Amino acid sequence: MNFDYSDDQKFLKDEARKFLTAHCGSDRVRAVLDDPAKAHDADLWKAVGAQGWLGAAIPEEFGGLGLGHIELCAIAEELGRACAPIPFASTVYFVAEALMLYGSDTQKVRWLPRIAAGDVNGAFATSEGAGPVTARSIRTTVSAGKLTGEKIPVTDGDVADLIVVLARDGLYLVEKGVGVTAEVLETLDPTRSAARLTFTDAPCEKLGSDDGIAAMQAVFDRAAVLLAFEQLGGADRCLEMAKGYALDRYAFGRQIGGYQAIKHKLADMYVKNELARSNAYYGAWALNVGAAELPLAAATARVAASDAYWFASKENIQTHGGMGFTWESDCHLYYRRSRQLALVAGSPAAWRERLVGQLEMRNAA
Amino acid sequence: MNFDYSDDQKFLKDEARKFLTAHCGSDRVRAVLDDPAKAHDADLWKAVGAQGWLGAAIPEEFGGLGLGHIELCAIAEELGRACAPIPFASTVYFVAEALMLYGSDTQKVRWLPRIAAGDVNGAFATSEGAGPVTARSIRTTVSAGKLTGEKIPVTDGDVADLIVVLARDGLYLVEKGVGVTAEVLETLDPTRSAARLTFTDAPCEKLGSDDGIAAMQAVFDRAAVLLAFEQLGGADRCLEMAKGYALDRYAFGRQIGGYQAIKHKLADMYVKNELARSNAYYGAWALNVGAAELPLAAATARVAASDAYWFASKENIQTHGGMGFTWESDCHLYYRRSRQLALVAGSPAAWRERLVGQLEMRNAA
Amino acid sequence: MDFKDSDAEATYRAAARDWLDANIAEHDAGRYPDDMTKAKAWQARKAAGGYACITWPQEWGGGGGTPIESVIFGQEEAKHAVDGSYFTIGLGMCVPTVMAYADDATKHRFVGPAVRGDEIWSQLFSEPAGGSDVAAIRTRAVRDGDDWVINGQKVWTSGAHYSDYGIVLVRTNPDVPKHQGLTMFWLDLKAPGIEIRSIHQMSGGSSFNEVWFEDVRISDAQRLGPVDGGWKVALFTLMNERLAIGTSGGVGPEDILAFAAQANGADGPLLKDTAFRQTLADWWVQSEGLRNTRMRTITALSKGQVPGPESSIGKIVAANQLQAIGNTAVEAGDQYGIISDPALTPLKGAFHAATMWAPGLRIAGGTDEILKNIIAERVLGLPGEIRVDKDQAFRNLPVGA
Amino acid sequence: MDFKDSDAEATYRAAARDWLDANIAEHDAGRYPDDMTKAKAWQARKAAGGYACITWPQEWGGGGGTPIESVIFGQEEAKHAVDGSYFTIGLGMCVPTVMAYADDATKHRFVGPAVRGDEIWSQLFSEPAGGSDVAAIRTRAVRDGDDWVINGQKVWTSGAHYSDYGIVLVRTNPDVPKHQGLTMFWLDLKAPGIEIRSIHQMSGGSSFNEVWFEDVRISDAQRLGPVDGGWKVALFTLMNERLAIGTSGGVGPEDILAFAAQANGADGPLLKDTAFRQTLADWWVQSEGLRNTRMRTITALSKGQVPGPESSIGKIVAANQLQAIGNTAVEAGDQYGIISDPALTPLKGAFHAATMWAPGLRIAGGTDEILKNIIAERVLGLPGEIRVDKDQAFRNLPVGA
Repeated sequence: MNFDYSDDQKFLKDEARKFLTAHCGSDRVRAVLDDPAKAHDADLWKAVGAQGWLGAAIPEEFGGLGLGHIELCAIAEELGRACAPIPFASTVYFVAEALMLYGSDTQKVRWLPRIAAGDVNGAFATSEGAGPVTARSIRTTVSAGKLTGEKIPVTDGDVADLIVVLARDGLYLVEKGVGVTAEVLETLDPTRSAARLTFTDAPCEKLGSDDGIAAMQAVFDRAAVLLAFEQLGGADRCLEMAKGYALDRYAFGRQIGGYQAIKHKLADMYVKNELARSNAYYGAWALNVGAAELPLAAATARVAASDAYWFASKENIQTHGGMGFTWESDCHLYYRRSRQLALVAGSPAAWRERLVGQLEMRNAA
Repeated sequence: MNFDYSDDQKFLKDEARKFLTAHCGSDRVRAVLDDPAKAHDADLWKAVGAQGWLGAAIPEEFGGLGLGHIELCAIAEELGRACAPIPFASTVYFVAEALMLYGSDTQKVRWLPRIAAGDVNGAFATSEGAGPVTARSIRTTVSAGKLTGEKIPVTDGDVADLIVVLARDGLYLVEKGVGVTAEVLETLDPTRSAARLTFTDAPCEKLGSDDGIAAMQAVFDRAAVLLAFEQLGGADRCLEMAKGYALDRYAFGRQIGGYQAIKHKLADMYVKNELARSNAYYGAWALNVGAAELPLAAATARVAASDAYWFASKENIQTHGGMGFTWESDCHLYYRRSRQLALVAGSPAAWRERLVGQLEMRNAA
Repeated sequence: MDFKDSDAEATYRAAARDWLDANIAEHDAGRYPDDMTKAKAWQARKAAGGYACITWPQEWGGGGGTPIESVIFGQEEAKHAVDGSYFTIGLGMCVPTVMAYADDATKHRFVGPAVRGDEIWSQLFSEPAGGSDVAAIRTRAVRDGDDWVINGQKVWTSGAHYSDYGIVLVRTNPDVPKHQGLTMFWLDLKAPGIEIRSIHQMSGGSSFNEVWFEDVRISDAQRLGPVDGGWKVALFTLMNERLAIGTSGGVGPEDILAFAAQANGADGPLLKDTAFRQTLADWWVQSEGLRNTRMRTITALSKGQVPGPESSIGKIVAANQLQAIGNTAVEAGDQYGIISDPALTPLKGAFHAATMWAPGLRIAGGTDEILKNIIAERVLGLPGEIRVDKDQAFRNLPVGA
Repeated sequence: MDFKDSDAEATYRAAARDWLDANIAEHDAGRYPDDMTKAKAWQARKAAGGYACITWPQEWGGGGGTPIESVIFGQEEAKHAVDGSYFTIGLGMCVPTVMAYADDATKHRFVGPAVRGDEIWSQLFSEPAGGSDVAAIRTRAVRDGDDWVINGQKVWTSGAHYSDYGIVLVRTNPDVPKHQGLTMFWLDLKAPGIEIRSIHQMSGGSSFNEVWFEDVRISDAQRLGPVDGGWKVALFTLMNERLAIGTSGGVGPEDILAFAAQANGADGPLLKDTAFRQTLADWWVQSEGLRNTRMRTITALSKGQVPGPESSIGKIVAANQLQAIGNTAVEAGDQYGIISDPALTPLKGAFHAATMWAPGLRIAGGTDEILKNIIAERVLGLPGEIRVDKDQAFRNLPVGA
């Protein structure tokens, strides 16, 4: 038993932090925020690819580093901390994971090395409108190898080369191009892009079985753990920012961090972040070893992380007072990202429901 | 428009407080708490009857004072504040209200004057076990004027002379005696008594229509407003106690009331209590004039008051620290009573559901 | 307790309703909150009808009415969805201060035009280093003969860019403790040396400004109250602020109820989900509680009582509820919830806007934390914070990085 | 991150399981928490098997094992529902203090019997006027030749009525600031002049005591650490307290899940109510978070790191959750929920007991508020409270009514 990163993993994490500190300061995030034409930071995206991070959990036989998922979790934590404006999650947590779970050898050989090399951006297209994705809500169909339907929103859909699409009878691989059009959407987090994708007889290829909802959920379980580390990184950064400001800012002749209202607010943040961290670690283990506990562990990690990040990002603004409400402050970058990450693989309420469902199944077993 | 007690009502309320300060100190409450044989404080009950409070809202033609329901609310607030260990609510808020709502002239003439005079204790028997009372959960039946069933718990059921019983086809009046047995129950609030009542071919008399659930709910709506004032009185007393202790108690050389954690805790109590007060006032008006808004106003008042009292009673203990956890401290009297009052007319969750149901009906209209 | 109109109140309401029906169609300015010209025309119309500043004496252009009448008119006016926010700060805070502290000539010059909406006023207290500590003002005014010369910076000034005049709190003596060296003035916001820059908020909008003073020269005749006696004047001004900010002005329980009735939950409409229903009930209880609390305040006002710091509860509750309602509706969309395009979102993006605006509301006009301190100290009588700055000269106080 | 046993750990676990299976049937004392004789017998049995104080050196009667092994044994022992609470405070806090500060003879006299369960220890720090301010101790010890004479009162002393020995913190100098005039001693709780009275808790039980000292005479040889140097010794003792209290020991998410599966909601079983499900998920997240946080602490321990104040989070979360779970189950009964008779209530009244006990857990061993201060100051490095009592002699400090 060992409930911590190994020394090697810590080293990787430290290196990732150094890299992102150098290449992903908040100026880089803001450059994407302030420019509606920018879907992401292309230079950073290229540099991240060059680091090999995209293939951290992809086996060496498919062109990855074959390090494992815990290493990918460590990278995710740092990406979340830096609020990185790149399509990492779509490409790595969703599409690469979907391929590793369900891809045929041909599909893996074709796509995974290109993903690991940074040559392909991915997107995972499931939602078709407001509300949870269910078997009833999916209208996208496939006929004679052509896929037709509308997906909204698709995170990174406008910059994706390879899209994994949920249709009524399973997941499909669709390539950018013929029969695919994208319309960019205005969202709460402009540092991450999203689009409405319209498929009209788009050529496609089946990925895995006919039970699309089950496959989507299996991908979500894996992504949920990785997203939880991004959320944890963001929540930790909020606590750091709040603490830094509370020590620097004076009111009534004292540091505001000396007032119990602020002290206890930050203590509450710390408590939520630590619970989220512990649950994320457990999820990382379950993901890494493919444990049967993964669905429950993933739900636990995701609910904890979503809760912690929401609380930390909003109370970080509150701690900053008026300054925190300005565009110039970095506080809102994290507030926005906390919304994006909380929703991208389904809402916290949906995950709470899934968690309890898993508990029921476990107790019934 | 006038959103306050009138001067006369304030005078009545002040007098009630003086009376209860003299006759219902916490020693009197504790005497009932500490003696399992005592269902209530019989002397206080007699004295309260002599004050005419039982008939405050009963019309003069039926032997009451005919003051109105706002006056009864003022009394309820003071009774709640004093944590009075008497069957006032059962007799006045439930049984007298049920009679005034549904009683025939004969029934009113027979019972209301005796209630107003303090000669009759009442009880309202609806629950037959764990969970909300619904049409499906009621097994009590009436056949040829005889009622058979089991009710648990019935607040004040062991000391009631007149019991209003919910059967499958409506409310019934049952008198203590033939066919009625009571078993006293152990509850979270021993300062108020409760019993399991078993009816075996007990002689009964119909009260109102065949729709028992609707009738029960109409009585609950009226009781809910009055109970909200008891809860408000209790919550206010908790805030006073907490404030008093916070000013008296020193830690680290300072009054603990000077620490923001305590200041903000008490401010939170104040906010909840004021919201509860405002909602209770609106409910009192709706009750007093028989407004169509009563069901919604009652639900709003009850949810607000239940929430405020729970918070105030538990954080009052917390403010008192170790002292607050002792039997000798009065804190737990209010904590216990907050549970009793929150459940006696159905749980807060059930009232929230009723509130939203009313909103839906209003919007549909 | 009587939540229905008395006969006199019903008569007043009927008259107000008739007047609104007769007047609002041709002066529908207020329906367009971004059109100041129309908003001013509507304000003038109200003033002519006796419906502007209803509780103020008629000699000052007011309506000579009661607080209850003011509430009644407000209720009726609200049915027409008019927006009077251009005038809230001026008529709610600044002009009352002028009326209380200026000489007769100044009052006669300014009160009438303000009531009629001809001139808009702004309040200039907050500073970058001040924030919750309002009195920590660094903007200096230095005496020069009959004039004062002002240098410094104000921040979070609502509407300064469209205002004509303002009241400004400045430091006139840094060698005495913080509260003792402040003085209040009124000034012309078009005066030389004043530069107004809008603040870009995290919510995207710019309803606030920074105001820079560079050698701005004003006459001593513009002083409100004694030299170094400005803190007391400022307290008079601020007394009315939190009452005004008490309502969130954003989405409320009824809005999210309407949304939930048609929103997809996992298993039917969101409104049928008991988790949502329980939360909705709590919001309703809060909103109704605030509404009825404001009514209690009005009752106190009509009895000649001064509304106290208890009105601080309004903003704490409303701002936090706004954030919760906004975010709940956003999250209810599941993946779709991230989309903020008004054309694609419920209520034209109002829930998303609330999510982004609520953090500001929790801060503006006193943070949650400051308001709780106010309740604890001024309502409940708990001890004040230990004040390390109490007896020190302002210039010696520690400041942050 | 590896949440499964290593080979060595699996071997240890198998051995522990075998040992428990072989021994617990005949020494099933721990299953009866109210039977001290059986509890002592079980503790002795564990000591003989090397399973008492697993991480302590074997020369002191311990198991000479690792923190992980201690956790593994605890997990396996818990499956048998044994209860070791008689020994928690003695072996967790008092005896380690004796081991750190007493002379060799004292250690040899006391450590073995404590490990074997022959003698039970109690901790006497809290006082009526102290509470959160642990150092505000008024119990006096006055030097008399080679002896000290103690007078005063301790409170909230767990298990004093069944304990043999105790460590006591007393004031030896009231003329210096609070923390500088304290001294620690061990003593025999059966000594003349000591009177132990149980405290009647609001929850009905009496697990705590008041302990009165009237001219209790002890030898200077019983001193632990220097004269007036007791605060440092007390901090050593307290370091282990919050870790021990971190678990609530009451009902948890799994209990209320089982209850909800058969409890009546308005519309089917409570477990099908989405409002309940959402809340249950949050409790699960908290409980799992705490469980995994404890595991992280164990990892730190096994790497030789000292667990820090971060373990304070355990009690804050667990105590508040206990209160919420208890009350939710109570309220789920609707009217019936008020009934607390164990024969008529789910889980034999455990939810009702939790509702009445949780308020105490939120206070014992540091209130929520004190623990948050500890996190804020010692973990996050935020400023300490302003200490008005810092440099004043203890006897001059203000006290309450």
